[in-house]
Amino acid sequence: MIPTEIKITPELIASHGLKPEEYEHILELIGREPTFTEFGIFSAMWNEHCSYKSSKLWLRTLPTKGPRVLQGPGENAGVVDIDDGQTVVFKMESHNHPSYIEPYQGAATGVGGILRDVFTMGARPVAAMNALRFGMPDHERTRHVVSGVVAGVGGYGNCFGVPTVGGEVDFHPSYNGNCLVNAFAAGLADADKIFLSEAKGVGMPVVYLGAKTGRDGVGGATMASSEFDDDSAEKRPTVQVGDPFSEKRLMEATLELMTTGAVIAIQDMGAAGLTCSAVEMGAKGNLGIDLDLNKVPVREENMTPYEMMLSESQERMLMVLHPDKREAAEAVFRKWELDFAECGMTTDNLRFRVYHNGEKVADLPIKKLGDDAPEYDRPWIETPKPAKLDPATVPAPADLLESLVKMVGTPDLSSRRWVWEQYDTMIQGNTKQRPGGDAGVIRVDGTQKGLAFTVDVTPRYCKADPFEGGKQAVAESWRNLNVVGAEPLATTDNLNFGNPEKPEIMGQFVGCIKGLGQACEMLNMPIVSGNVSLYNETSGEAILPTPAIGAVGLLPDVDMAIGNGFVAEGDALILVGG
Amino acid sequence: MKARITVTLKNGVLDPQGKAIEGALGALGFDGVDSVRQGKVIDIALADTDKDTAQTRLSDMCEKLLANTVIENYQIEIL
Amino acid sequence: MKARITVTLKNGVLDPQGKAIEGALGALGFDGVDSVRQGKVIDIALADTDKDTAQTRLSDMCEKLLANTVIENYQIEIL
Amino acid sequence: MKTAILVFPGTNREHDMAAAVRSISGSDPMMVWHAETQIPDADLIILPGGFSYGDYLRSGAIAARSPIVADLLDKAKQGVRILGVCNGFQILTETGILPGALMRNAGLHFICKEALLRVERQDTIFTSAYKKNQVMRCPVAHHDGNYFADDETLAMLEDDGRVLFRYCDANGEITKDANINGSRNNIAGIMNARGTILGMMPHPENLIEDLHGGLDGRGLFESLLEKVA
Ligand SMILES: Nc1ncnc2c1ncn2[C@@H]1O[C@H](COP(=O)(O)OP(=O)(O)O)[C@@H](O)[C@H]1O
Repeated sequence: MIPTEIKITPELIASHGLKPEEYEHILELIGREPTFTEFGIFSAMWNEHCSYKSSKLWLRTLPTKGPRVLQGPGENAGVVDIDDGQTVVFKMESHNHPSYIEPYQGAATGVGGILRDVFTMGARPVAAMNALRFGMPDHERTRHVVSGVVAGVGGYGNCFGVPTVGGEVDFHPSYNGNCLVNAFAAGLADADKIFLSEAKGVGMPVVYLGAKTGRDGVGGATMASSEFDDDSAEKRPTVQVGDPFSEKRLMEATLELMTTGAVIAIQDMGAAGLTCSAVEMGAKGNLGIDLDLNKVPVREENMTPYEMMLSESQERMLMVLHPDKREAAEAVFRKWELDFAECGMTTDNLRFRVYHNGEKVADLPIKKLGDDAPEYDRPWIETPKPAKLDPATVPAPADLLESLVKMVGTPDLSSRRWVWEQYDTMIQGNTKQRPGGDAGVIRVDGTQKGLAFTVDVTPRYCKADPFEGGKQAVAESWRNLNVVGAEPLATTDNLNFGNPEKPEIMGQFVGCIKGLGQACEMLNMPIVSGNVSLYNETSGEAILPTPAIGAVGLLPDVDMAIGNGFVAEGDALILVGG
Repeated sequence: MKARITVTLKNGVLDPQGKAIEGALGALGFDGVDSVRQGKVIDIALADTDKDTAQTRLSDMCEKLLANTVIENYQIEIL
Repeated sequence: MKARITVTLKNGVLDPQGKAIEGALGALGFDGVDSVRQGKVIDIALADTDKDTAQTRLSDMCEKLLANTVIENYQIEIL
Repeated sequence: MKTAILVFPGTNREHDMAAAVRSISGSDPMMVWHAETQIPDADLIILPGGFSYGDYLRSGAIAARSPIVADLLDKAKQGVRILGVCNGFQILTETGILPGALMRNAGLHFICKEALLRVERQDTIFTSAYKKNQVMRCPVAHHDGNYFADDETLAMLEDDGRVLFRYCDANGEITKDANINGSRNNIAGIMNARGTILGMMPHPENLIEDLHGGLDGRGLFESLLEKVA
């Protein structure tokens, strides 16, 4: 029925990150060999990044509910009530691998991705943070990675126009060949104006908005697609280039469109853009989706359906719109000079059908693409507890002052000013506490309320004892919110680990999850969104377990926020806690 | 010795600058502009006197610093 | 028709990017680099078929948008 | 006092600017989209900060060719007060309304921090609320703030007293260290010959209330909005 242009070989399966038994499962599900395009769609939906196949089981154990939680994990970002009908919408996401390959663009597009997650929900971004982990300062690549990543984070966020109010920077040899770039963003929306990805209604137009689709990031597939490549003299780069200017217009257009009542469902295109966004909208709404790829705005000639379905081009959205609001929607798109196209329709047959040049190139059961994705209970072994260190065996420093000076000068404790002075920290005019405090604080525009933001984790604690390290990361972020005077509300996490197929690594993952879950439960800070990044390894060496915690707190009166500088001479210093 | 290095984006890499310029030219009434791509030139004055060593050193400079070979191509021209 | 426009800083205009590259090349151990100046290339594909009209249109584009003649010179090359 | 704020695709400090105008004048500014051809009657036109057109090609270059700019040029000739901040300053130089150009910061990095400015004159519509030679705090947030003009232009600006703000140290000295972005003569802001138009890189609108940690930016708006106590 559908022509299979390319033979699916074991090598092709492996290069798409699928296991032979996963491919067998695909054959069973659809009862035939998939077309190459279908195969690409499966590989996108079933990779670790989209399907969370190694982590899902454990993520379900996390506390995600609370009286203030309006939307927990499962949408583009979590939504938390901040009184008066207002909400804060936030999430954190990693862009580790791309940032190591091309630090500037990798970090920039990471920031772009997280901002999109937030405004896709109908929220205007008001604060950003970034947690960065690099190799040792004397490692040959570190300088290049640090300067590129910081410039990329700044380059995107500054142009887009969101203040960066906090973050982390750490150095450790385990990140020498695998830096971490975790970006956080938060936005504000009214509680009754949150937009979700669930499609509703049969025969509704599916509309594409934003940048044109190129071959960006069609990566795991370079080998396969190079067979189509005319100018194979030049190996196609798979790096995505960020365009913050397009993103800014995309946000303004999206938020403006939402006020017209045209939007039924909306989903940003992240990794495996068209595939994931279309399948998710349809599956959530128990609807099928038909896509006509000839309608999709493209940047390059002769793109194959496979390439279009897997493209990771940035600054794109897919939405289901009310047919009778077409004109209003078009006016908004034109005003913001964005490409758009009606490229599909919702159906009642629960199929995901893709057409190209009049041919059907994919016809798959939409629910199964997501629901039947593999899920693993990976074997894990508990990290052995390190032997207790006897303080008596550690010699006291000879000169305390000298030790202090030395510590202050270490890469991990030195000032981060060089980093955050490259970020716009005061745009929007609501920043109360810029980076340099324990938590960033902003005013909720037009009110007296304040929001506090922090991101924390100490990976070496997690390495020594994942459970305690997980707890500690949550406790520290909770304290950081407390000390600025905020009531901790909720958290988002970014779980960065090595290869989960190794039981020791999976043990770190499980330990950290249990620890941070318990701490969030006890401290009443449910986890409302998050992201998992696995396989952070170089030549078999894993990074330190790094479950970054982003936490958000509320201040009833932003003027009551407390800074961390000494205020006057002669003030008493009090040590609290034990 | 003087050299000019031209650094351009590889085919297929998004060029937001080029796209914006294309749009602006259209808005200014210049029609028939089919595509615009922006790149860099770097003009270098070198103490070298031998063309071959200069050429080798320059491509070394490009690989190490001047071009981002993940997304860019470069071209060396000794003037 | 394809054209390349090269936009360079005028003599006497300080070039922070060029200076930074010069410094970085030195730090990488490339000696004998006497000066570095950075400029832009803009590659344009035009629908025009006549060289002369293309030339006129291109210099018009440069004057109106592509170069800031307060600080920059431009050069047009039809390929 | 009627104020109009011009908004280009990529402008991102229009709300900060509107908040400042509102806070000091008590009335809402009009927001004017770049695709309009006519700026509504206003006593003050503001070009706010941002990255119009992504700052692609050159900062402010593409915005300076927007439809609205023809009318801006007319209004400038008529003597309407115009304030361009950051990207607004870059657009004013790109249109030729103000001389010179803003180049990449000498350190090549984006800089966001509080700078110190010396107010060079008090007898202007922009600075009447300050004292001459006052040192004021003012945030900066830019990548391309390195002011350049050729020797002749620079001499003219200096001779005519058109430099209104310079980066300085805490004592008001104009030093190399205080020159955060490499601008010639530490220039942070200049006027047109008639003294009706000001372009400046720093952001006075981001230092106008206690939340910002200072009020030094208010003076500029108070001067302009004629609300000096
Ligand atoms: N990547 C970054 N982006 C923005 N701010 C940062 C970044 N890294 C560190 N900071 C800020 O610098 C300050 C010091 O950081 P850090 O030493 O990690 O603080 P702490 O140990 O108190 O959490 C904090 O205010 C933090 O928010």
